[in-house]
Amino acid sequence: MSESETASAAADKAYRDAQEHSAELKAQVGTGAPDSYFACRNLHAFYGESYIVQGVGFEIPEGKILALLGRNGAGKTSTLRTIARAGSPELRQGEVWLQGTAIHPMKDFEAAQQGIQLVPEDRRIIGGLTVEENLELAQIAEPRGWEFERIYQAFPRLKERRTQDASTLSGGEQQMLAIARALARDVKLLLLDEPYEGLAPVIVQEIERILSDVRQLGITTIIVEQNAVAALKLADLSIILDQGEVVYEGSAKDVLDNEDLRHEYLAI
Amino acid sequence: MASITHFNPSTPKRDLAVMGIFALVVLTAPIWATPIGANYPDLLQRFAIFGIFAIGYNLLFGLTGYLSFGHAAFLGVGSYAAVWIFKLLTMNAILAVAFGMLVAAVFAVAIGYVALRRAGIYFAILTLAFAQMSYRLAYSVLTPITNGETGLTLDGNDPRVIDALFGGGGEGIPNPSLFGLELTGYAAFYFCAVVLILAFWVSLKIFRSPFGLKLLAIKSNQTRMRFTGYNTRPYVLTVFVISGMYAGLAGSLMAVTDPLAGAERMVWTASGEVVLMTILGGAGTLVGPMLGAVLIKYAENIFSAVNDSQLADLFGFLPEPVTDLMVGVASLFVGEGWHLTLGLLFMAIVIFLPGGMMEGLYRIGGAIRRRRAGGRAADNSAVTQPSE
Amino acid sequence: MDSLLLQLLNGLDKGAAYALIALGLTLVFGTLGVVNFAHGALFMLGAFVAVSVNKLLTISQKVRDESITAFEAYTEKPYLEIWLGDLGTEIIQWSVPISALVAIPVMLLIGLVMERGLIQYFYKRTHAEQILVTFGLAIVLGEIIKVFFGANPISQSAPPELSGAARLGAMLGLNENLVYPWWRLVYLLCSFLIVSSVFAFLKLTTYGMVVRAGMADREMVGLLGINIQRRFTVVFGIAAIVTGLAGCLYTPILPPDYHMGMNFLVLSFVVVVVGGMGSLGGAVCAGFLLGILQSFAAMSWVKDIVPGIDQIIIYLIAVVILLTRPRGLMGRKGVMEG
Amino acid sequence: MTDNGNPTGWSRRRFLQTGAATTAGLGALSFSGTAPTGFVRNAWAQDFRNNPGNSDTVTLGFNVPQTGPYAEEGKDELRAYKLAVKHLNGEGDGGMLNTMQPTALKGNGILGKKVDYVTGDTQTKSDAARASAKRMIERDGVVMVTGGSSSGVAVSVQALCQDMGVIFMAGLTHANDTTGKDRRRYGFRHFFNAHMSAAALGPVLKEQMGTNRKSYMLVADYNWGWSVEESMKNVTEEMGWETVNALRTPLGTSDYSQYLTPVRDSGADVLFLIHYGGDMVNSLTQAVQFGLKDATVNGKPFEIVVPLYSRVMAQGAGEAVAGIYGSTNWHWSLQNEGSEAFVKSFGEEYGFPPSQAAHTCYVQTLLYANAVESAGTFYPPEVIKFLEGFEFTGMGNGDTLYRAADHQAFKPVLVVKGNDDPQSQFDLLEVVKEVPTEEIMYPADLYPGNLGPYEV
Repeated sequence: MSESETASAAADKAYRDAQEHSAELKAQVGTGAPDSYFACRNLHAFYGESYIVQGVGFEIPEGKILALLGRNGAGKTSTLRTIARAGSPELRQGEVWLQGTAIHPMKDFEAAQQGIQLVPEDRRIIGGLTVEENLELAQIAEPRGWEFERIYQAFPRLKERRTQDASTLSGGEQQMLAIARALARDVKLLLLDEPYEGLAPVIVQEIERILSDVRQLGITTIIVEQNAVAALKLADLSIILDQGEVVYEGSAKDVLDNEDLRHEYLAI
Repeated sequence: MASITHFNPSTPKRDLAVMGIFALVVLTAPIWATPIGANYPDLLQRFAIFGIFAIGYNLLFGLTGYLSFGHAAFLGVGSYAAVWIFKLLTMNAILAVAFGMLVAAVFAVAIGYVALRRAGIYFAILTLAFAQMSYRLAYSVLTPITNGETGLTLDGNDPRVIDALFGGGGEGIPNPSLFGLELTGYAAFYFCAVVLILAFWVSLKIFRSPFGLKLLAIKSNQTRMRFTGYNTRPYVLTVFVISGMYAGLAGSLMAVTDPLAGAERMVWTASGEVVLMTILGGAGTLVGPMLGAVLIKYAENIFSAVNDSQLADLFGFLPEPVTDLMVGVASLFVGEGWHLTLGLLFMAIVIFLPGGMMEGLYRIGGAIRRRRAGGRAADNSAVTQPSE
Repeated sequence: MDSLLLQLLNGLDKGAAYALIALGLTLVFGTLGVVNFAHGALFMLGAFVAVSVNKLLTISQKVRDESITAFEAYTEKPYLEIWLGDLGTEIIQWSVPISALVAIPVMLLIGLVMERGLIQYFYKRTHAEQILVTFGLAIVLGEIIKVFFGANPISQSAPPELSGAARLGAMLGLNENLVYPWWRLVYLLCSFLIVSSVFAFLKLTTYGMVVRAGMADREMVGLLGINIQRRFTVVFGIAAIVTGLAGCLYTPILPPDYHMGMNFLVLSFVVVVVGGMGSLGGAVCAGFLLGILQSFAAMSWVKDIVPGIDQIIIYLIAVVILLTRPRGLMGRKGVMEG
Repeated sequence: MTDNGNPTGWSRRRFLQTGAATTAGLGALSFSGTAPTGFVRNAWAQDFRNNPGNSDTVTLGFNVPQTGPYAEEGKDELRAYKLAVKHLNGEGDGGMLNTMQPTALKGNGILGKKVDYVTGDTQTKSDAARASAKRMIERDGVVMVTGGSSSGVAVSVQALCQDMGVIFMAGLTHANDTTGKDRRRYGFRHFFNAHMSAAALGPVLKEQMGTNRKSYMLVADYNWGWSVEESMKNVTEEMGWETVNALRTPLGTSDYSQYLTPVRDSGADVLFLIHYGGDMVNSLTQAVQFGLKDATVNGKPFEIVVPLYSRVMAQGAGEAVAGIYGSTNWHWSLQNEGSEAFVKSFGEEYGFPPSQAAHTCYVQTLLYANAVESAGTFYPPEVIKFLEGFEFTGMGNGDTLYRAADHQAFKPVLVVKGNDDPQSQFDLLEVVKEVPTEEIMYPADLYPGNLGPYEV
């Protein structure tokens, strides 16, 4: 018996278990487009043989912000990537709906053309391209969002550095560029993955300010953040994931108030 | 590809059975090779020798995923070393084989030590570069040792010190022997066959050993092993040397069955050939590489030998215009066109059977089992697939 | 001094061929991540575009040569010459440059068909499987050419205005013996043109910008709504054009045969790896570097000091560079290191 | 050696009786032409490997390069072999069967047995060539192996045939070693060699270029190249030429520029391109591009010499061959009875003239057949004894002797020149001189070797 063999057997079992447990979610699957603005149902996703997302499902009304919380390895990033239809993890079962459109059969670029924008955790600024080229890249496919002028107005730092190679930006600037890049597209669902990660406290404040500005725009958003308090400050709703499954669903305020819950699942 | 080994939960009992069947199939080769026109000593020897080569290569590639493109160099030096033993000391095959493996091991340590500083395609190019250098030098500058293009051959004037000591020698050039038993024709084949069975057994033991499992783990996640403080290099180097010795063994057996060593055994296409054999048969599987070796050597020796007049005989029962057409079409794929067949075969196998021929066998096996299982409904095939 | 200058020219020329092939190979590596062993075959196909164009242009009226009775011997006069007179002769003489123009659409088509028809199914397979299938393809393509054109090399001549040797020495007021074939200078020039057009395309156009972005971070580009796969398919076509042109324009220097692709295959991989996987600039630099070093290694006095050095120089350089610079001259982190 | 070394007791005959009916496809195919062995003793009461006994057919093994750079030459050799088989079996117009003298051949096969053949691919590699030859000997039961398009292959297959007791009639091999230090009792070479090339070229070069020349040699860096280099040096230096440099080039080089550029500066006025096959095509094409053919050095026109010419390859070099000297074993334009007969029947069969490789292979087949016919047996030692010292004519090269001491054929050698103004697509070489045998003869012990025993 090799190592990976054991792993894959375990994954198979967990997969079957999850299918039974999520009977309720399963019931929704295949019932067609939901009424809500955004919904995902019974997502099961794998990295190779590793079973990462185990039956996650939730809904978000238009314009609301959802904080997706959980410990390290709870499957938060994977859930976001699954919704954005990134190449991995592989979605083996489940549905993703945005404004009545089925996203789950799509590829990454098709989902992006439907208005889903992922701001990934390591920003994924493209080196070798200038700041402006990074923004230009976001405006190649329809539907486009903000014009350059508006972006530069909102992010004067980026304007200063527009001709600079993007990989020479500081971490905070890269995060700004990543958010700006998303806004350069016509975003219907913004997926923010760890926007504060690895940033100095001063910069965190700046990004916080930017995000609260974004909040005013009324863009439906899912935010994943280690720093749960910061995320909950922005969010309307909250979901807690543990081991690939949803263990709590409620308003952001409830989580902030419920110390036990925070203690058990978020270690804060 | 490692997952193919999972089809076969291994138990000592099962391994014994595998060994038994393998040995039986190898030893009965002259019988089953007859209907396919492959029953003549030279080709059977080649099956065994290249089987050893591929099995050894698979230890490296199948277990660790390191793609060496220079294994032919070890085969080449194994051959030269063995022929030099024949020339200088004795015609006894045991000494030649041992020395061939030893020299190959020394080469493998040297090349492996350097090349394993890099991984992935960089490792492949490093091994390729070393092998090409060996080939180029053997062909030209090192001719005094290798006899260049003509190849190193035996000579009536060779000293053969040990044999001379025991009063051997005599007229003409002697044949390699095993303590008096002349190793020519079928005797040589059976000698190679026994060595092949031993080589297979060693490979099986390595696959099942903790060492083998560790190598598999290296393959599945090199970086994680590094982070956990594992220094993987000694393990990979060890298996690199073992697999180099397999190549040296194969090379020296080539010299035993045919006392000649040529530089072209080291050229990059020869290295490529063993890679192809391994992948074609099924890398990471026990028997696959052997199958790949047999298939390629069979194609090389049999397809290439078919000519128009034989095709005409084959299709002779048809009306003449049809015969001509059939011969015309078929001749594209045999004789001078046998490379075309080989290329198409590579493509077909890798397109339809990503795991090589072994996957094909497993699929057939699986289909039979399913048919036996009869009406029992497939369990959870109702999982809805997202479109990807 | 003159001999060094000549060897430098030789090196540049040889390097130009290496650089073009390696550039094409790197485009494929860097974008699609596929180890394409059929790349040498593209070089060979490019050369055979030249052969085919020449054959088409010289379709001839055959007049039986009565003096030879045992077999069908003809004196041939191409129809082009019959119809167009001197202009026809001129066109035939310029068949290699003409075929370079033809090669552009033909190679693009071949590249697109190859990528869509086969390569695209192998993105997610292992490198070993990619090697096996593309190697099979290379063999098949070679054999098909062999069926149609035979196994012998088929010489192609450069236009008379561009053949023969340029008296560089006399022109520059140096040694009279300093001469260099015109066509090799043309080849050098063309390869500079091709390399710069590829770089200009990548650097100056939006399309090229997207491709560069895709090479750097394929997934992110996809997440921005761009169908990067489609663009990479086009890049494969461009790689085929670059490599095919390298082969096509090389025909007056090296009479092509069906086997030439295999001979260049290993070399092109070595060049790419020395340059650094995924680095276009690295591929071009390594091509020229190896070409020049190979030329210098062939000089008599060098060979006297290190016998056989010209036989192994390329591989020796590859080993040294890979050991001292883990990712080759200009390689990017994480490309093909798995 | 009585039973093909088959210890299983499964003789081929028994297999044929029991298994043939069930054997289909390739199996059957690969067995066609197999002669049962080991049962019938012939009149000489001696048994030997692959004795055809009283079978109706006898099988010959044609081992030629079918893949790789020499595939085209191999193809032409195969054409010649097939033609020879046809003629031996009394089909077609008989070709050189009609002009060969003396001959015992009657056009009814060999010793009344119909001639059959098997083919194999040498890939121009010793290993592959030996594997292929072994298949022919061990499985297909051939009585004679012939072919080859390179000296390395010829030498190694010749050694194999000696070990296995089957006669080898070498095809195209030009190195001195084949009948020099690597000569074998069972091997015969009709083709000429490096020494004879040099000896034939020498006087012509002297006549055309004078005695005060400086030569530069580019030499393919392997045994054959070195042997031609040595022979050419000996001959040219004896007539007063100076060898400025002999630069060795790696086999399979595609770009020779770095070896060609020093030539002009060296003060040499003659360039020897000691390359064969694709290498020759490349180096010659490129030498011409470097303007060497039109250059004037030391007040003399610069000359290029290709010691071993092949028409098949000359085609590859195209216009570059014009005016370039070299030597060749045979050329289709020769006006003698044998050549004309051969060219006629080859031309009628295939539509173009045969190459020198085709000629030598055809002749070798007929010579073997004639030796068997004359000796009255397939028993190799008797056949060898007949061939040793055999003198014949009418095979395209005039009076020819198979020298007993080294199994080298001696006959006039052709010095040829690339045609300046070809009249047809085949008219590439022009014969400058037929150098008579006396001028190219050398003592057999010049390249000492040991033929080995008759009986193995």
